[in-house]
Amino acid sequence: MNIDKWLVRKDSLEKLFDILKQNSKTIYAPATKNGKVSFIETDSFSGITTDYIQTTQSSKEIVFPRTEKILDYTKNRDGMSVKGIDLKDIPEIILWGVRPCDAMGIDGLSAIFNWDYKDEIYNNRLSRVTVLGFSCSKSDEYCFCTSAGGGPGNNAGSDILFTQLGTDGDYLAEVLTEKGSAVVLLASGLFEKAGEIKKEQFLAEVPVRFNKEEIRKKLENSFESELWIEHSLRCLGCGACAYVCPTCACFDIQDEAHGKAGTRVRCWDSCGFSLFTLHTSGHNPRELQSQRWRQRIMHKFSYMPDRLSVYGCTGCGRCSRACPVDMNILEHLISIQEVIV
Amino acid sequence: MTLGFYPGCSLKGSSREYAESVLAIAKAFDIDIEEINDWNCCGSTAAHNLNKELSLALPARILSLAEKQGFKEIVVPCAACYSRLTVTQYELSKNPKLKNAVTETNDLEYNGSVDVLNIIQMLNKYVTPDLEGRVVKPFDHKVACYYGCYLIRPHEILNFDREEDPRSMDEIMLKAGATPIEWAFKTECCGAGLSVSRTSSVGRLSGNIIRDAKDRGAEAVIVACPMCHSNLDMRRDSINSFLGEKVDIPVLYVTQVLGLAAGLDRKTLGLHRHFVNVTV
Amino acid sequence: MDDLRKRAKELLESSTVKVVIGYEQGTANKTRALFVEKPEDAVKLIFDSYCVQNLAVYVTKREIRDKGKMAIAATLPVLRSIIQLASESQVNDNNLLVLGITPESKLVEFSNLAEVETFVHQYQIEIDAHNKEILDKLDKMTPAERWKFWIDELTPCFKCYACRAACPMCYCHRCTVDFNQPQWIPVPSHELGNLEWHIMRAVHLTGRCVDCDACYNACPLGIPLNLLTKKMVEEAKVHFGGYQPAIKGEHLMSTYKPDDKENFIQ
Amino acid sequence: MVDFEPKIVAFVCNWCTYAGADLTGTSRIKYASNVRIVRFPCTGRIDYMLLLKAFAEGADGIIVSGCHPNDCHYTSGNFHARRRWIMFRSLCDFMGIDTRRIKFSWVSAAEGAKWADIVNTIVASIRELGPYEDYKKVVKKPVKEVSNG
Amino acid sequence: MSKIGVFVCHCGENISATVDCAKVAETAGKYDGVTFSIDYKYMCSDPGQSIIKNAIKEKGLTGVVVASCSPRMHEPTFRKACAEAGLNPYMCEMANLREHCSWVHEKDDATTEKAIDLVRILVEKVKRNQSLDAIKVPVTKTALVIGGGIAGIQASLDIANSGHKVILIEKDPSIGGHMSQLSETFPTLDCSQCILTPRMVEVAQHPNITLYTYAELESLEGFIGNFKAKIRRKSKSIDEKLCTGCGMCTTKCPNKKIPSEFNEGLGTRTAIYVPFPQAVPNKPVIDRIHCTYYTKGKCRICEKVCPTQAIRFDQEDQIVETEVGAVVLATGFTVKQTDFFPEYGYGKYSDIITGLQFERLASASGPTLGEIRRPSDGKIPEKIVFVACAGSRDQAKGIPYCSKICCMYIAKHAMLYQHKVPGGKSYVFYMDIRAGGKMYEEFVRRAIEDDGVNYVRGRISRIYEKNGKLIVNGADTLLNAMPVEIEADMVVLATAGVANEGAEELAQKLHVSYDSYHFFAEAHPKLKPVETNTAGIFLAGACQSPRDIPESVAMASGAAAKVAGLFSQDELTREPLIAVVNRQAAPVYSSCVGCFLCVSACPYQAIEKEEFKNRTGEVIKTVAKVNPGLCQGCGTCVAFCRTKSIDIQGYTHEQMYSEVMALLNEY
Repeated sequence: MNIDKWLVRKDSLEKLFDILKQNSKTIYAPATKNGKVSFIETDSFSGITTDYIQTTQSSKEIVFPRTEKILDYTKNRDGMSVKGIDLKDIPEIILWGVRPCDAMGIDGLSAIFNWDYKDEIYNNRLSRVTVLGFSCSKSDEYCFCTSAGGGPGNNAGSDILFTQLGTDGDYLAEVLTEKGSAVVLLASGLFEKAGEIKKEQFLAEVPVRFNKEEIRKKLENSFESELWIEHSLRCLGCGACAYVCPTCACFDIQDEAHGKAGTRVRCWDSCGFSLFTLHTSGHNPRELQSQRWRQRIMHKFSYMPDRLSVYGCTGCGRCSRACPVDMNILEHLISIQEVIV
Repeated sequence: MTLGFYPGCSLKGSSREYAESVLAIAKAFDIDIEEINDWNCCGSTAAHNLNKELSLALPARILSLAEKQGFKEIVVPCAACYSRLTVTQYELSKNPKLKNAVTETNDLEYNGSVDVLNIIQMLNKYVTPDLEGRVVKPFDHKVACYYGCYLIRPHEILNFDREEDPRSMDEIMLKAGATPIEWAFKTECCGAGLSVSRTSSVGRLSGNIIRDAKDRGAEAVIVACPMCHSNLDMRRDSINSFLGEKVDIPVLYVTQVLGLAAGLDRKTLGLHRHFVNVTV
Repeated sequence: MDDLRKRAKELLESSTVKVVIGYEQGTANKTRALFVEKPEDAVKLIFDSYCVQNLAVYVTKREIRDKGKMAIAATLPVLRSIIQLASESQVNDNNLLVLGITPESKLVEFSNLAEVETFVHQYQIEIDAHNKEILDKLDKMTPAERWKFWIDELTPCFKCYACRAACPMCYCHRCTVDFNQPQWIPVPSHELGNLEWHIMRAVHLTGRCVDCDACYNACPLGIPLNLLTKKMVEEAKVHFGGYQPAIKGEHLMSTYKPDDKENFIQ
Repeated sequence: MVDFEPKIVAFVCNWCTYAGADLTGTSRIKYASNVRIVRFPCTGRIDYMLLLKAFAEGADGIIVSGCHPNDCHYTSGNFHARRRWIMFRSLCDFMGIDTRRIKFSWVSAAEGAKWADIVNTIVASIRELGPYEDYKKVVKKPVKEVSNG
Repeated sequence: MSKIGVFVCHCGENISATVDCAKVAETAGKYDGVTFSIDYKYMCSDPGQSIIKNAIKEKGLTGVVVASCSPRMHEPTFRKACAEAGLNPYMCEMANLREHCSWVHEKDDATTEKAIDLVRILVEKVKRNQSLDAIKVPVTKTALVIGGGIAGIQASLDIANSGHKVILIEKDPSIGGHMSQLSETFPTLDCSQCILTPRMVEVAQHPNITLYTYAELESLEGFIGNFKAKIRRKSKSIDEKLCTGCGMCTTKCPNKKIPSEFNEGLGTRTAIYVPFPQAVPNKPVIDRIHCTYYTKGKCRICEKVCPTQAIRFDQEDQIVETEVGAVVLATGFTVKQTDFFPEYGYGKYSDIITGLQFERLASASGPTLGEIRRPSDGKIPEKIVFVACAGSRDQAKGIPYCSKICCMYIAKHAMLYQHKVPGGKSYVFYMDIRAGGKMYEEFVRRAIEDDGVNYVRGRISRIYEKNGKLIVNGADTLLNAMPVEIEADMVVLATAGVANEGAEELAQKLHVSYDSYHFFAEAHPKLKPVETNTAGIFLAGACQSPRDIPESVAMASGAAAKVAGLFSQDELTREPLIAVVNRQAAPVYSSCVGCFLCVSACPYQAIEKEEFKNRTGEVIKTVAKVNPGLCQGCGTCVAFCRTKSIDIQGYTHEQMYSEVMALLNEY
């Protein structure tokens, strides 16, 4: 559908929030804990953190939880009785305050969860989520959305994208989908017809630092490069980068057994862990951190575009911010572009 | 470097000759020595039985003053004072809480940075090394070195010399040309605390000491503690009445002997102040 | 720290060591680990108050060890970690040379780990005032309140194991959480899984933790999980007079005293 | 909590407490039937993780018991165990785990009566405390449909 | 897929009276993996056992749970039954329905419920049991006895007489130890030499005993049944084969003023010497420290006078390597010397002597030929004071324990004195009289009542010499601490018995533990008094704590019995319930990271290091390894290991985990 633009008064945002609540929507919005901002189920507008460049964790958890039940089972002499989860139980969720680089990540996730097998649970969750994006007026040294094909005002993935017109200004609301329109209908009073507004001037400056196509090209013949070893020396192999990433979708299936009954759950995993590829035999095809780091970069900038025709990175810079040893992905990508021929 | 000097009460009163001889020696061997300003009682009374904190606060104050005056080490000729000061350093180093309490009471900084020397340690550090050649009149007598209690005890804290049958003073006497005798009363109690209250007991206790010294042919008893001195010297009458005979072996401070050996005149060494005439 | 750069250069030129582990400038005001292998790169070494990462974590990292003899620029916590690692047979004088950086940020080169130990033993492991306050606050709470506090704090944990990765003492090749016969600790990140993981972590670090806060600094979610290990440091003081890493020392939890005191065994 | 029957798991060493419990039997001393004994070679073998598992799987109380100090069949297993318990208990307490629900004790092979008494007292006290709901709540969490941070 | 059989026993009425056995069997039968379940009146009876055997054979059971009495009662019975039916005995577990259930609970559903739970726990465990084979360790049937005192002698003879080889090593030139120094022995006053020397000779002549005197243990490696010992035979500077022990050399040796160790310094000996006339072997050694030839480079008189040219000045120490299956430590003890006592003059008074020195004075073969003469001037003391607890039971001296033998030998000394010096006065200062032992109390009474020894209860504060007398100051606590002063001619201190110099090093060499006083530690204070916590190494005599002759001999025979027991089979079989460190394929080898903290956790020094090398031979990984010969299976290491790399057979992680799971969940 074509984008229709509305104007929402600065002080109407809270009203909008309350209306959505009254319509018994579950709202996840950025809130602060231990000095970190992340998406938390919120009941009051005042609880929302607004002054943040980017949440520590991405919003992917709403559609792809860190841990989710797949089914319950009970063993008995004659075999096994299984009870899957009732998809109807999945709640309707409003995702409030999503940054464009997060919203954009949803494409990546959907690609992964649908390329061969259509993941029912994921798709059902996604269908029940309305994404209210908020453009960026600020950025930091970790941001590189513009190099990753996005931008501070990019509306991909959002159902509505709000852009504040200047500090303390009102909001431009770009309604992009049916889900978006549905929201407008609920609170039509708050949405005023907007004239022609140039939002660009109000957006953060994010300089382009590299060319992802070029990187993709160079990666094709970089598998054996020494660069991986050099780059990954200080990497400790934790999962922080993957777990905050909006597109990382690796998961593990675990059965939590309690006697004859048990639950099968899906939970996050990370290709950064040394055990990720460990075989029972003891052999590990990716036994070195360099190989695991290579896998991470390759997967996002080569394998995904090749197989799913979408890049696995939105330039949100979360992994760099979260890394305990300052593995700055932007830096590494630039050096790949420069070093590899 | 200036050596701090803590006389304590005795050396300003009953045992002036001890102070005089210490200073005389210091002068003779040009040791830069200086009294601690505004010093106070070391608390070597019943204080430590009645109030531990006070008994530590008193010596602590002295040590603080010494620090303030910039002394790295001080000499404490009186064995009792020496014991109190050293014990205090030990206690405070072991117990920060006490240390804080004490520094608060005194309202003076205390770091325990000052080395406390007893007279023997002082002599061994500054005098005996270059004594050779300085001995003009070897003190050629049989002497009984009497150490008493405070110089040695509590041994686990002071750990100076052997707790039984100490030797340090004997060594010095040898250097001074004297012949120290082997005897068994080096650390026997002289009755110190009872000096005033029960002179009769002092007579008995000190008596045993003097008798053994005499029996083994000592011509003089050498001490390093005002208390010992007054008991063995000043209380000689009650001693003799206990012994039932007149024993007139003189009692000298180790510093006085060294002074004599080094040829200092008897007056500067305060020998004229003794009760038992110093005939040697 | 010119003398550090100078020394690093010499060590590499004389190939006394193959790699020098130190700090370099990172993104914005962050600093980060640097592995100098060429003398000319020694100039990249820096040292300032931002250099808090515990570099000892790298001396057990295979990729670094394989380079050959290592030298490491080590602040007090790092030195402590190194001694603990030595006591656990992970490093020795043959594979590690220590360039100490004193709390007064002076460079001291140790000729062997024994010297490092003597140096380290001048300082007691002390919990900083701020955290002490928090610990006291928690002590004053009722167990129920403490329980709530910890469930609230630990629930957000998504088990990225950055705390484990950043801890020099977590050098095991297979952590108990990766042990699956039986599956001691649930793999997924949920309240029970998180609770058990953090209890296990605290237990395994008891008597070994040098209180460097690497785990806390590494946590992307800012969970105060270092309070657990700090508490254990305190408890070790209370019950056993504390501990100091020591190369040949008696390890707190693998030894005992017949007169260990407790008041709860009936 | 009238009809509440506490589930008590007992981790005991083979040489003292297990034998002590045998003696309780041969002496026909009656005690509450809520307790289930798991037999270990020595208290030194008892893994704190198992205590946590017991709570996670729904135990309301735990008994850990072995030889008195100096009586260990392996001379020092119980000394090692004691040290671990001291620290582990402190940790549990610090995390708000209800340490009233874990009873540590020394029961020798001769203390049949003491064993009965230990069991009865903890069963009584757990009846007072009720089921260990706090822990059970935590355990139930993973089966929530969505678990977000 | 496991096939478990569950066999529920009624034990007559003992179980079935309160537990519904049929229901237990029925419920168990429904469990996953249980293919057979039955209840029966007496499972331990022959028919009961055949039910099990048949089921194993017919149903091809892979595991058995017998729900009956305590495994401490019948586990061997049922495991044997299983083995007879061809099932590995360690695939059989027992649920304790009697002692832990039916006997202690009332008859109701809860009790039956519990019984069911107990069975379920074991079913889940046995599913995870592994077939285990008893551990077999070969045994070298030779014992190494260290120390040739009475304990070592007794142990050697007992082992040798039970038909096994013994290597006895003694650091001194002769065996005999302290006992050979003693004059008479309490409480019978028979002559020590007279009863000891025959034993010494027997040792020398016994075909099963190899005696190395003047020899010390260099090192000991290995484990029970399989030790490798290195023994250093110090050079005696003579050819023992040629030497006839004629004694020419010793009589002619010019260097005669060397204080004799055997006489505790009260007599002298020559540089080439035999420590005492009855020495075994009765052949001299050259003491190179004092020998004029070794010190000054000339003399060699002994060489000239030796009729058989047996002197070998250039002889060197010799290292003997040998394999032994067991070790008996009998290195004995030593006593504090008088210089240990400041208050008694730091040993500067020659007439203050130790009890051992008094023994030499009293001994007919001693320096005074048995006359009590004081060392300083040979005068016969008219007044003698014996001081008990000299150092012993004295915190301040760091010896808080009782030396145990003093009370008795002081009574003996005083008695001997009274017998040898008619009219002499003897005083004994004591704290308590500890005369526990057959005829001991009577002996002390005799000293007091018949021989008129003055026993004064109190301690001696100081002793000093004056006019040739020793002034002994003390207090009589029975006369409300009245000061006592005795002018004695001689004082005998019953100085504390302490561990030998170097006992600590020896203990570390052997990996046996020692107490804070450096006495060797027994494996269990009550039940394993002669074992150490290192399997195959045993203790005899005073090296474990001061003890008298009868005790030492008894202990030695005890240790010998243990050795004989160990040597009674060619292989030693042990329960396979021991710890194992996991192994995996290269390059991992094991999940163990080699922190070796388990080493200090192990009470048995059973954990060793294993190195894995790559092709070029360089070590790429070092991990822990449990020595099955030493491990006793306590599992202390298992609970301690962070990576869970150690597991213990019979109580594995999986087994214990599944027991807890089974106990609290539905199955």
